[in-house]
Amino acid sequence: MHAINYEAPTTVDQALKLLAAHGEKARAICGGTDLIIQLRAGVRRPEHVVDLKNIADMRKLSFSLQHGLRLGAAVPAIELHESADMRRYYPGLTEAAHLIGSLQIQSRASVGGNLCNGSPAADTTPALIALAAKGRVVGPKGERMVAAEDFCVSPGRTVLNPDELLVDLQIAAPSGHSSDAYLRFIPRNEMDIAVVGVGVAVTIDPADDRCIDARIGLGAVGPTPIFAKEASATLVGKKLDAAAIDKAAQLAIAVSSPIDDMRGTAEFRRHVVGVLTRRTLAIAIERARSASSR
Amino acid sequence: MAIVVVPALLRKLTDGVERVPVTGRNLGQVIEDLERQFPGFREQLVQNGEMKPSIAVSIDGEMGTGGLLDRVKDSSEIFFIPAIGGG
Amino acid sequence: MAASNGKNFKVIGTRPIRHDGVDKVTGRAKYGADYAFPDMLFGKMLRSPYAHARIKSINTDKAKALPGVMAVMTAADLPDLPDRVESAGEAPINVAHLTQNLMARDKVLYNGHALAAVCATSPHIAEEAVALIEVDYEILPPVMTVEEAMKPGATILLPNLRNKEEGDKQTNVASHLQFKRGDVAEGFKSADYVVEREFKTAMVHQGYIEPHNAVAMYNSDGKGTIWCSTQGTFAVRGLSAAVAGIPEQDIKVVPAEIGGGFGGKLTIYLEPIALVFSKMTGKPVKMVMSRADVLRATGPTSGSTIRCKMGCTKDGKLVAAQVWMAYEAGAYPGSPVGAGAMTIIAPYVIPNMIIDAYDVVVNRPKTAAYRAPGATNAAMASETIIDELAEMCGIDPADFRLQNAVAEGAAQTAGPPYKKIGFVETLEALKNTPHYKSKLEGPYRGRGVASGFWFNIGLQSSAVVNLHGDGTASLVIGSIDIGGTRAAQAMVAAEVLGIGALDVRPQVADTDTIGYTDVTGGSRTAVTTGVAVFQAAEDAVRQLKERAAKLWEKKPEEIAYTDGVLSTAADPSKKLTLKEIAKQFARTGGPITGRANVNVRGVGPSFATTCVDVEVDPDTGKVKILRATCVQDVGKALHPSYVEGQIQGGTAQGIGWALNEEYVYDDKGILRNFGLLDYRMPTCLDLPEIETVLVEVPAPGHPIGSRGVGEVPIVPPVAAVANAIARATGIRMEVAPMSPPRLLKALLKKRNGADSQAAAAGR
Amino acid sequence: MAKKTVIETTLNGEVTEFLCEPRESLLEALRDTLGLTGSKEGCLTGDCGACTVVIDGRAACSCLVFAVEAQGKKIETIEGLASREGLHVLQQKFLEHASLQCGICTPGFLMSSKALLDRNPNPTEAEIRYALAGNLCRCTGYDKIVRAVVDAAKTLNSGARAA
Repeated sequence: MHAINYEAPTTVDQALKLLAAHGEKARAICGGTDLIIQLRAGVRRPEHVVDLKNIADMRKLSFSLQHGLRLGAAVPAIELHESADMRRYYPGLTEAAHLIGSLQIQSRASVGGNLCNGSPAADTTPALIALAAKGRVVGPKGERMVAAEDFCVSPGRTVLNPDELLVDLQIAAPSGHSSDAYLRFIPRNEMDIAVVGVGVAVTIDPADDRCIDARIGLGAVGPTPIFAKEASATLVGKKLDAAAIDKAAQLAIAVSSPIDDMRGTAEFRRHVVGVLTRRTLAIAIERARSASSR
Repeated sequence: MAIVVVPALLRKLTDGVERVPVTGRNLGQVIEDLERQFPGFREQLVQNGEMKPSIAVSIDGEMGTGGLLDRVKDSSEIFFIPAIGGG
Repeated sequence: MAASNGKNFKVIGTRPIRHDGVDKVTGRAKYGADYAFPDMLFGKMLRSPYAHARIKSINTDKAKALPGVMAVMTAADLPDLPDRVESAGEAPINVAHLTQNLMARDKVLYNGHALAAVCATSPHIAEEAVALIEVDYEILPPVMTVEEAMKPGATILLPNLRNKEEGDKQTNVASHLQFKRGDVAEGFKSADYVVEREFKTAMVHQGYIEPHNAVAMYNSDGKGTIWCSTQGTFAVRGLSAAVAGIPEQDIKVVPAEIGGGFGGKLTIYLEPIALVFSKMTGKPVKMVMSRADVLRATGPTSGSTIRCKMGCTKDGKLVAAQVWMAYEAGAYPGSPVGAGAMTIIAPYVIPNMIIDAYDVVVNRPKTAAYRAPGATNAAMASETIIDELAEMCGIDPADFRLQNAVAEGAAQTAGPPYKKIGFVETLEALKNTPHYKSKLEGPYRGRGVASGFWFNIGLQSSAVVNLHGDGTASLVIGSIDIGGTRAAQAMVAAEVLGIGALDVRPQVADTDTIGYTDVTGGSRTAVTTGVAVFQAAEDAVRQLKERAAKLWEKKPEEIAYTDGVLSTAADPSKKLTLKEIAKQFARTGGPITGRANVNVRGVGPSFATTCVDVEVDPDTGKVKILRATCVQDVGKALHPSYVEGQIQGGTAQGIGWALNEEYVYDDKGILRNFGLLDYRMPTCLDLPEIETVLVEVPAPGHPIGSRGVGEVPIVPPVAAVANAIARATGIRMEVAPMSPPRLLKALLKKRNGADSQAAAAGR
Repeated sequence: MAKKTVIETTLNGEVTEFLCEPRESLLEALRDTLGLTGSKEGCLTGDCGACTVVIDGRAACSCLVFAVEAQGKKIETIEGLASREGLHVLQQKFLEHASLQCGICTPGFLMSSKALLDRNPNPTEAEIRYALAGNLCRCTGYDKIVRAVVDAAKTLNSGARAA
């Protein structure tokens, strides 16, 4: 690895000052489970590495039914699974976080870092998209909120300017009859990068079992994670029967633009997007129906 | 007399004959006798005075270890086999 | 415990804790990369970014100028060795190819081929310096498959490689072998069912967790020492001497603990480079490969293309087989296609057969041995077709194999007859397992059976047994212990000496301490070195009898030694335990050392039969292994726990090969999956409990009856999984690995085919 | 080259100081600077788990942690697993069940298993297999490793301690 400088600020302001000072030459690090590999491979060559793990604000996970979820960008993925609230109110996002690499990886990697790494195959990003998560981005010019689906712009690149930070992710509390789910396809049963990932969140009207709201996020089937707008919209107002689910799956396939690579062919990915959209919807719908028991 | 079972691709040297009777008390003498009967055999099997490392020899079902000095009986059956390695 | 061969063993067959166990669970065991010396330097290789290119020039000035860089090396710093085949280690090797594989001279022949190296004060600096070496390449077209390589007019990899069969032309075909028996045409005429298919298996890697490593120290007296993780210290000594141009007797190789090999650590990559660097700099030098280096540039095993045709009568008697097989050798000749040819139908009596086998060079890393090299590829073809024939005949797959199985006296593929073997016994044992007797129900579930054969090898071993004053013994051997063979050897010595397994302290010694010993490979270590240990212990016992004879004024022939006690029929009052006589070594002639050196002839071959249950996800093509059982003839298990471990490990590797493991190259011949994220070996979530059944048909000629156990378990699984998938889906897969995209494609093709048929039928 | 910094950490219970360059991994510091070579390098990408250590109670790949990040942390390595009283139950069970062949992956498996049992003393086999999925073993097929962890958990829960 090339020589680097390491800095570990303890406040967001300190971090912003460092990023402003170093500009393009700096790279922020949370868990480092992607960045350190990229540095070794020479894919990224920053002179300064700014570690955000010591910033208390960014290590907080707080949830309430009034204010919803505020997930510090540096919270290790494993802490989601360890939170009863997360498992109960955001099972899909929690599953996605629990699928990132091994437990060794999850004890370091964060959901925020997963998003900022900008990988099209990031497991948590489709789950964030499904939940309409917004990222609080702070920079010298102040603060802006960026929707999860707008965060990535191309493989490895995001909307973050070199002098900006993702401080936390914010998600509304689920209303009574809503829930989420995430499934990915990998050749093995753990440790692989998603060949296809599908995150789904649905809200249903218990009275007639119609869909009030639905959002579908897709991973690894385009240059960035995708918000499947049409696929989501087609469900709204409908009874969530096999036909509706199948329509959504077809539209999810339509919005995918996968590539051939060593992890799977484009043809394979297109087929599996349909399969996983059906399966993930089925799980989310079942959860939403039983969510009334809250 | 001992019998040499000729490997498929060397039968071109023996006009297709598979089993060749030979004389000799050890492998070296047997190969010399083969060479006498079918010129060209020696260079297929021997390289500067030793069995080629790529060829193993089976005499009466035992893999040879003494190279050209391996003993041959009148009743012996001799096979030349590609040497194999394991993992 | 009563041994299957009638002998009664007290230690053999028990399960003592391995002698090197505590060091390994406490992190104290020293592996090659764990060695460090003051003032040590670190070496790194420059590797080719191209699959095939001519090296026009190499400029190392900038690298040399980087602070901390102590030396830079290219092929010019190594002797240019002639094309010469030598037998070093276990298999013959061409030393010119060997040295060019370590350091390319005029051409790079695969992505990752080393062509220069740097030695610096830190691994980071060495890495930075490697990036500063400037190479001018003339890029040549890559030849990636045996089909391309064998085409007339194909790009030639090695100018000196010539085809003697057809008019002495340049070629990529390094060798052609043929095996023939009976009349194949007549044989197929007499067949009621004939199946012919073409199979392809991907290049796969052994996947040992420990990367290759070497630490070398060259002294001003012209003598050098190499510490490394290898399967054969004497092979490292011989091969390194050739490559480095240093006399063999001036090199000592010290065996570090080894973190897996499976055949991949029989040859060398770094050892002579580190030694030459040490000679250049006068300092100790350490070289350790990255995982990417291991995958790109060490020796995986061959991908292959196999056309196999077999026929049987309607009552299930095999009558003919015709095989054409070509294996990727990698950049230099030497694929295991010969072994593939001699194993592909080895388990069966087939009166008429012809097998043509081709060793083909391609722009991929030079292949190395991998657990029963060549046999798994071959079994994927033959065992799939056998299963299909059994299905056609409506005969249970185990019974079909039983009625065609080879037994003592049957001819092997190359001609010689089998001695006592246990193939039939493994099939009968399988039929009695709870697994095979259980019912497998549910959609897209299937059970597959396949069998495998492996020769096992003998070769040379040395052993020394020292008896100590307290009646314990120390055992010195030259065989590297990769999986617990030290414990097995100690148990053999303990059995003969009539003492406890833990009263024998085994030690794997360096090349100056023990006599020549061939590599740990070919499943030979427990068995063949076991013979040396057995004889060395007997030699010690012979001397014990002489000492007792001296004390009791008897002849040595009058002394008996049983269970560690000396006695004589001539005088029942006289008894001496080993502990007691050990105290008297000094006044009866001094210490006792037993020794033996062997070159073992016939060793017992092994057969294994594996049964796998799978469930296929019809929508994704993903295969779940529900249950797996391997039944193997082990002759006589020395330490059953480690025999089971060998079988479970081989089965696991076979399942990985069947499902997801493969080298993926792009159209330019660049390896895409050079890490363990995308070279997908099974994790513990991908495997069920692997059940093992040890069948014990003693190997003739072995003092204990043991057979090699390490390799054969990897032979059946790929075919067994393919057969299970066939039973689950009706699809016969012809490509390994049977990865989700491949299987899904086949599933959809079948479904659509069925639909269009239905449509055609107007339904 | 950036100059070296002093890092203070609690290593296997002992306050420990070491010097490192920012680009050095914790694995390098442990093996090359501190001479604790029990943690192994298998891949340097977090895929094999041979370098697993426990940081503040959680298993982590020391190859994906900068040495400087160890400042103020509590780090446990394989060298600290056994005590004066003897081997840890997991170590004892790995020996009894013949859970290792070449042994290169063993320290990583032991540290992952320890992190698991410290948090979940009574795991199911499925939980064990999930917790060990980040540790590759190429020799054993995992079976004997899983048996050993199951047995170790049973022993710990029965209150018995090995050695």
